[in-house]
Amino acid sequence: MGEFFIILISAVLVNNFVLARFLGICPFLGVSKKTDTALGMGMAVIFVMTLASIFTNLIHNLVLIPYHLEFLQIVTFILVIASLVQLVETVLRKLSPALYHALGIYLPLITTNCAILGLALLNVIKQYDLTRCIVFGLGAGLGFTLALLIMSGIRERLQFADVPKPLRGVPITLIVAGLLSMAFMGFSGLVKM
Amino acid sequence: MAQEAPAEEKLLHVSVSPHLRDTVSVPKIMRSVILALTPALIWAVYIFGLRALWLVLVGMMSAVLTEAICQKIMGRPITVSDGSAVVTGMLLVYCLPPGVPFWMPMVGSAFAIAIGKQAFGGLGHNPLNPALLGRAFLLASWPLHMTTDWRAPAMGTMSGIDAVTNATPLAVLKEAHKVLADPVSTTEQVVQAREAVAQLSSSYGNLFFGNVGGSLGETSALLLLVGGLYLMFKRYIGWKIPLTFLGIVMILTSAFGGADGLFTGDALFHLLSGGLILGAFFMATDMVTTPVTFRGRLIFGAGCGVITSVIRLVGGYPEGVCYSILLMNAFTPLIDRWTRPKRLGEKGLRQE
Amino acid sequence: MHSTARLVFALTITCLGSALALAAIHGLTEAPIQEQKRLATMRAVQEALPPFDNDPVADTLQIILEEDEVGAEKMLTVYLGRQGNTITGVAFPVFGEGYGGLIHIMVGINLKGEMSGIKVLEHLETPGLGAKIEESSFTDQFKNRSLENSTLVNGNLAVKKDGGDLDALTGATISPRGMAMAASAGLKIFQRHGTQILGAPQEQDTTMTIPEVGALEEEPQKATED
Amino acid sequence: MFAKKTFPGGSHPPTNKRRTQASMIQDMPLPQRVVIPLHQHTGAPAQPIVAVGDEVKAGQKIGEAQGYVSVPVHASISGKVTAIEPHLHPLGGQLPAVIIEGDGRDTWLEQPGEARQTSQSDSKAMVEAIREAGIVGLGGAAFPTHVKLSPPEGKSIDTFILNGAECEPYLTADHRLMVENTEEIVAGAKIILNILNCHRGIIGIEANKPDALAAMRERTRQEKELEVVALQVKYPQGAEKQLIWAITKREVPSGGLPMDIGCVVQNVGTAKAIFDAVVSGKPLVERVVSVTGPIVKEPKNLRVRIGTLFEELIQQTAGTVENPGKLIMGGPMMGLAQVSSQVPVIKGTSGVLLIPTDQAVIPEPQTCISCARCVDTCPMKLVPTELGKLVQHSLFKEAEKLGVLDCMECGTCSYICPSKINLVHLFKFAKAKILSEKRKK
Amino acid sequence: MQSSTLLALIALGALGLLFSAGLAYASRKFAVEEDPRVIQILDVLAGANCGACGYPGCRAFAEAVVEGKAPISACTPGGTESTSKIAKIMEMEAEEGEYVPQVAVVRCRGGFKEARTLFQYYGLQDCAAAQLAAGGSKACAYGCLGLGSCVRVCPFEALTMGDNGLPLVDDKRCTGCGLCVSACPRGIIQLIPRSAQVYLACVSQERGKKVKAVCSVGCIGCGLCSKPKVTPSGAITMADSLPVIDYTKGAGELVVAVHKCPTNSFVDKIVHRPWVSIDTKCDGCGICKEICPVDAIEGEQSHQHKVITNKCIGCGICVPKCPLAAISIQGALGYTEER
Amino acid sequence: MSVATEFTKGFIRENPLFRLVLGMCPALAVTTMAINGVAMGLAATAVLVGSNLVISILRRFIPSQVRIPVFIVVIASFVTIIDMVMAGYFYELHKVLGLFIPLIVVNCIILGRAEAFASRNPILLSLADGLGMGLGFTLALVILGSVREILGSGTIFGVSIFASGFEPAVIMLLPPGAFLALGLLLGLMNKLTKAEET
Ligand SMILES: Cc1cc2nc3c(=O)[nH]c(=O)nc-3n(C[C@H](O)[C@H](O)[C@H](O)COP(=O)(O)O)c2cc1C
Ligand SMILES: Cc1cc2nc3c(=O)[nH]c(=O)nc-3n(C[C@H](O)[C@H](O)[C@H](O)COP(=O)(O)O)c2cc1C
Ligand SMILES: Cc1cc2nc3c(=O)[nH]c(=O)nc-3n(C[C@H](O)[C@H](O)[C@H](O)COP(=O)(O)O)c2cc1C
Ligand SMILES: Cc1cc2nc3c(=O)[nH]c(=O)nc-3n(C[C@H](O)[C@H](O)[C@H](O)CO)c2cc1C
Ligand code: SF4
Ligand code: SF4
Ligand code: SF4
Ligand code: SF4
Ligand code: FES
Repeated sequence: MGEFFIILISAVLVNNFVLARFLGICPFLGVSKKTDTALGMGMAVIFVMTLASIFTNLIHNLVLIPYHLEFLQIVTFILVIASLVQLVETVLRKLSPALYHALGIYLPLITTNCAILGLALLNVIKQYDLTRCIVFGLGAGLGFTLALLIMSGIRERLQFADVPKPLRGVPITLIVAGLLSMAFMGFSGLVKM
Repeated sequence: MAQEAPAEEKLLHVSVSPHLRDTVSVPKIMRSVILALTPALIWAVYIFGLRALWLVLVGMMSAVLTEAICQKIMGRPITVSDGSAVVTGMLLVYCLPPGVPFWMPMVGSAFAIAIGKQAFGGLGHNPLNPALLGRAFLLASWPLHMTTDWRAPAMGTMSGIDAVTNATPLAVLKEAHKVLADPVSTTEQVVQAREAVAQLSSSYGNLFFGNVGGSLGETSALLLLVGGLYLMFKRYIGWKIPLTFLGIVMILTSAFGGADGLFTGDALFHLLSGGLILGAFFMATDMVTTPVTFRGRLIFGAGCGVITSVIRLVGGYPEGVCYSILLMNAFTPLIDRWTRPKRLGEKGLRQE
Repeated sequence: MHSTARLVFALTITCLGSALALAAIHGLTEAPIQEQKRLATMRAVQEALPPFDNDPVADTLQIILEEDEVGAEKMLTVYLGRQGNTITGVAFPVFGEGYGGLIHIMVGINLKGEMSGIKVLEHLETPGLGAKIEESSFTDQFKNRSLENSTLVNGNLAVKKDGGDLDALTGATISPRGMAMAASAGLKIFQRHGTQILGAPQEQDTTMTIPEVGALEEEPQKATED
Repeated sequence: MFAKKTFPGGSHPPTNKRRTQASMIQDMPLPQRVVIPLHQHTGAPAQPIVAVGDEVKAGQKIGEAQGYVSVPVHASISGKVTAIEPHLHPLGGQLPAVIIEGDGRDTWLEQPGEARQTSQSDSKAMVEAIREAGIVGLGGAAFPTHVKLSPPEGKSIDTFILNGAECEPYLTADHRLMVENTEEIVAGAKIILNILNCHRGIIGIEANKPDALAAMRERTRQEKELEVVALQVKYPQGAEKQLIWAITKREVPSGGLPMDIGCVVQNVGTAKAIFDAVVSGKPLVERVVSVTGPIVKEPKNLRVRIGTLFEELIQQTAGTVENPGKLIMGGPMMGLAQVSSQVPVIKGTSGVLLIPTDQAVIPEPQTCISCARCVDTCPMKLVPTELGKLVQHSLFKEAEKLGVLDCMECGTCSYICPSKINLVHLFKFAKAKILSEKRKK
Repeated sequence: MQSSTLLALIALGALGLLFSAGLAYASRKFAVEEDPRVIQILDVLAGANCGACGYPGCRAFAEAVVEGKAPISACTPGGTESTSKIAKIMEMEAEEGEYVPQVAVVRCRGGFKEARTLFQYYGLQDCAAAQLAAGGSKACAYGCLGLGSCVRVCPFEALTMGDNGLPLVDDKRCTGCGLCVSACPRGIIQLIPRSAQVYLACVSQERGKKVKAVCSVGCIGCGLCSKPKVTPSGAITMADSLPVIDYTKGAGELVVAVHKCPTNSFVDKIVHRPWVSIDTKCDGCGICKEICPVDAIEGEQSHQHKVITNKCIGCGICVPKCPLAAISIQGALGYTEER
Repeated sequence: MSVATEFTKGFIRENPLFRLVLGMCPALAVTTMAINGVAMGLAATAVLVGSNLVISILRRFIPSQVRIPVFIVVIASFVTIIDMVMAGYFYELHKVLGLFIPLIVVNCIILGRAEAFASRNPILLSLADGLGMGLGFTLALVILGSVREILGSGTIFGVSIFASGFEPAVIMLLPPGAFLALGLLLGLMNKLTKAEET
């Protein structure tokens, strides 16, 4: 239990995917303009991250390792992730339009989000078993959501700020990310991984 | 046209109500903050020597200058006279070790103002506390100076040159606790550590009056408290954030801060050391970066308290005030959004 | 239905093409990759071990540590250094807890139980501060230390601040502490398993492979110089 | 004796009432000429029923109400109608007005007192009399009183509140009225209770008017249905929703009316006017106006005929020590700045306030520093800082969602803001924008 | 080695087969109908699903474009190519009716100097908001308040506030989008055809006396400009004591109105008008002298007439009237562009 | 649309990092040193060129419904190849770039170019586009890497450039420094290009 907690805290706070590991920056910049969107995206990411963690772990342990096909890792992982996301999206779109509008519309964005593939690869590097993969995926998703929410809150406020022209848009968003990342350094040393 | 000019003067003024304005203004608030911070500065000069004064002045000047330059570059009116940059510079230097080289407050203030404040459009627009950003920047950039340039208090020497490096009380405590918590520590070490803790605990007086090592402006809890209460009396700061902040830290440190189980921690010690008072009264209350709603401010203060305690008790730094405030600053827009008060009459609306 | 078939066909064909290409390239690069990995280990081992003339990367021993032993993988790979046929020292990876995370080092120990050298493999310490543990000016002080000839605190090597005799880095005590813990772990493991390790069977194949890549050519010289 | 009641939020601008609170109301000499606008109340303006050249008597109806939410207008002096044309109006711009040149005789259509008295048991007739007398709320909004006194079927009123708060700085007209016309006010209140078939009447008075409190308490000692309550001195204690909250702890629903929660609030002046109308049959042709301000030589409370120009009122107070920088109808917090002193007193004129130039200049707004003083003080519990930013960026829809329409423009937030942001102006602007959008739809 | 290749082929091929079949099945089974344009737009987008547009994915962006909620240029990876293609897709039905290019004009000339002010205004620097303070500080209830609400809404920076407190339109930048028109609380800005040369710079419907009292350049509704002598084709008619210009009629003669207007209320957008000259064919019949609205022709009967060049306004009315075709136009129109 | 313009547009006008703001993760993660920027940039370029080439060739045969999966597989294959080659021949660099080599797969630039350009344009143009974009990306990474290296270590391409008195700001090597440096660089770019326009 303790170890799971440590994995979780580490993924959410100490080694936050966005602010400390640089994974998923593109959607982080793109979808953090509004809190509502950020929340939807965050939920979708948590969902997909957990799923992807499970599926890639299975593929890795059931197919790649037994047949010594580790060199197909990247191709299979991305294929699994892309198909998984698209499948979920298609099904959701038809079966639950409400859920689709809350989560599904964010799904395409996630396919090419390096945080998901990064997560799958980190799982392999860290040699996590299935349970740890799930916890790690969940933590990573939560961490991503946290960063996204904070950023969206600040950006909503920045809408009213008198930001100098050349810095408007992406530059100031990056600066905020930098400052947030600095603040998140406060968590360093909280857990050692 | 010739008759227009004199006629113009007689024209009445017209504006939308109200026609009265309170006398409180931003420069006035800032001046009061500077005033409230001054006793601590005098004390700093007394125990760390004139160097403390020069450091503060350098930080303030650099802040003001950076602000003016930034505004000049952006072609905006120069508003250094509102005093907010002075406060930023002052507070930044207050949380630096007294032995840092002079270029550090300079660079720190410049970063605080240029990136922490003017990049967002100046006073009122910055999402995070500039002074604390400056400190976090310095800490991350030159950790060596920031963690070793301590000075032992050297009462009234004024020169302060011969003062020696001395760890802050919190660092000592953290060290000791590590030893106590470590099952492989030798008895000798344990005894030493206990002694250190005991010595710290007996030093409330020193902590309160400021006869200890530490950051430049944070040593004397008493003088900071005087300043903070003055601001509170003037109603420039509220009671909610300081009270919840201090309260939560006291509760958590007393519950989990002891080596001998629950509720053996020394809450008073935590309260009086490590810039908690400075942070709670002067930094967590910076209005620009804190929530505006009633419940929001309670949550903000509580959040600061929790994060400070967590960092102090289990984190990598001996001291957590700076980061806790920055982190809660980051949450401020969300807090504001989620704690918006119910309008008068909104209840009835819902029912219908 | 026709379009669906085409669709399936297109993706499958691409996958097959990809598999073919990857398998081919994999076949070509597998050997160099293994060699690179070997060389990387070799470089670390070289720095740690006393002079040797065998191929320690190929000349390894697996030992299984007991539950109470800390600071290393439970399945520990020990690299043996020999001169002629006699073992001159051993090297194996250990770790300690630093400021930013675990510090992994390769520790080399000679037959006297003294450290012949250490090499930092991986760490997450702060650049310019804790990261100075990599510098030889810091690591050199571990040379020739053993559990016997150093001041121990709690049975471990320790920095001066904790009562030991290792020099710390300015402003960073935690990283050196981690190093001390790792080194101590290595020495203790050797203490316990030394006989088991030294009793290792005589090298089976004396026809060791001489490292071929140029980068390595200077280093054995340097190693022998020491 | 009683815990002083109040509401959350609010502010304490200097009250500046000392100069006028102790002096008796004086009757303003009969004006030579009056300008009586046809639009003096909330709702449709009246239509003139006299022609240029007609002789009129004081109290004679000269404008007929148009529709239900509207009241007639009466001549306030006797004389001759010389013009019916647009004239400067205190609410801004030029609006149609009947101009009467006085004959100096002040002959009344029916002498007050001898006119028909309305039976106090027939509430329909009393409401009709109130409407015929042209009575509107004298507390500020000038809303036709008969509308407020006719709750629709199914809504019963259990609490009637008489508003004697007079929280606006400088103004003391209601204060003096309560001290000097206690009898009529109480009688008026009883008529209102009667009309509403309500048995609980509460008179709320700010604690800084001890003489008014004492007089009212003294007078109502025998009245079972009336109770006097001392209110904390705080702006805007007299605002309807705040007053109701302070006294009954009920919240008027957003967008709703006091009667939705069983309350009706009337100003003390309105009560007296109701007494005059019902008991003496006298229409609303005069009211008490505080003429005051730092530069006024002899500030006074004057009983003034409707239609008298501000200019004459100012002369009555011996003029000013310097040229006024700002001329305000009403108090400094909610009053309307005037373009010129050539505007007439209307039914809603509670004060004429003159401010010197140096105090009239509104300071340049700076950026909001999120100090939250406005949030803490907003009596409607809005978040003015956020609303202000939304409006500044033309995000009217969002502002509406956050309740900008609930803002009562009390001015507390603008007053308190250290950055001197013109919050109220922003909200008025936003409200105008939103309402005009709505009207379009 | 071979077995590894074979395994790779099998594994990846199987995965590919599985997923493509699954997706094909799902896309059939769970198909949802949608606007064909969404698909079209999806086709021209970069398709990276990168979120750079601020929408969660390409499809969401395409849908937003179709609904008119998103700017068509937001897809940065697709670059200008995508943008122009989207524009084409979206325009298909937008192109209807004949489009007359338009440009904004400010129909008020009562700046600080010309129009009287009622009071000193303090408060929001916005025209619509300023009207809340006693109805605006201009004595003229129709005049420009000069606080530049229009300037701020113009997305093309075509408006600037002049020194005199009146906005100026930069014809080159104005696209005729009309945003300023709806921003002005006083309805002072109007869109007129780009080709129009003259407009009336006053919207006051007051009678002459009242206008005179508040503004020195306001239109007093005298009706001179609508007289047949000035505008024979009837391009100007009077309504509520304000002239109305019909831009479809006799454009050239409007310049006469400019010069005849006693209050100078018209604005001529042309800086250099042409002028006429009379050549030796002239036999001095005097017809031109008779009809010239500005008396720019002089000469005695039966002698060659002369044009007083600095009086001629280039309206060209005389040209067709000359029986001997002795009058010719000199010079060309010079637009106000080099302001 | 000449080959030359397709080639050069990626340098400044449509620079993937500074202008299109894509591929942020590797850009931020690996640029602690200029040399890493070069390596990462070239790796991405190689993938970009390869995938653009293959996709341009295949463009007529790929049904649109499986366009994206096919592209991804192609790209992933190239990435794997680069990964293996780097591991085999540039071991140290491979170790430094670590996780971010495989992550080139999901770098939005690559898929974006495949979709937006290669799948619609002939081979030569696609090659030029890929090479130009890749080099533009590399250029941007080198600039970012240089800034961070100079301020964070006091060196450039490993060569020390300051006198001994300079104390480098460690933060530039840490995550916050990456964000801040890129943000300010972008701001600077905006400012400079704005100045050019007017
Ligand atoms: C940003 C930052 C980075 C740090 N990095 C390290 C580090 O890499 N290694 C280390 O031992 N301590 C590091 N420290 C911790 C402090 O230097 C710490 O105070 C010191 O190690 C405690 O040792 P002392 O006993 O010498 O004070 C860092 C501190 C900060 C603020
Ligand atoms: C459109 C409108 C309709 C109203 N209708 C009623 C009503 O039917 N009954 C009532 O008691 N008050 C009514 N009121 C009066 C309000 O409750 C309130 O007393 C009035 O606006 C004056 O309040 P104030 O002086 O606080 O602004 C109405 C007000 C408005 C603006
Ligand atoms: C901010 C504010 C302050 C007010 N202050 C008073 C006041 O002091 N006295 C008063 O009688 N009415 C005051 N009013 C008006 C009341 O809300 C309410 O309209 C009035 O008491 C109703 O009575 P009436 O219809 O007889 O005028 C105030 C309104 C507002 C919005
Ligand atoms: C009570 C109070 C506390 C303040 N605290 C800070 C502070 O912690 N840091 C800072 O940079 N400025 C502080 N300021 C100054 C000012 O608010 C600050 O420069 C703004 O954050 C800049 O937008 C404070 C001002 C007041 C009135
Ligand atoms: S004016 Fe409106 S927003 Fe401001 S305090 Fe009053 S009710 Fe609140
Ligand atoms: S009082 Fe003024 S400065 Fe303070 S939060 Fe409100 S609007 Fe902002
Ligand atoms: S807003 Fe539109 S119509 Fe008005 S000036 Fe600008 S471009 Fe022209
Ligand atoms: S034209 Fe209209 S919007 Fe523009 S400044 Fe004049 S009044 Fe304001
Ligand atoms: S590179 Fe785009 S999300 Fe990481």
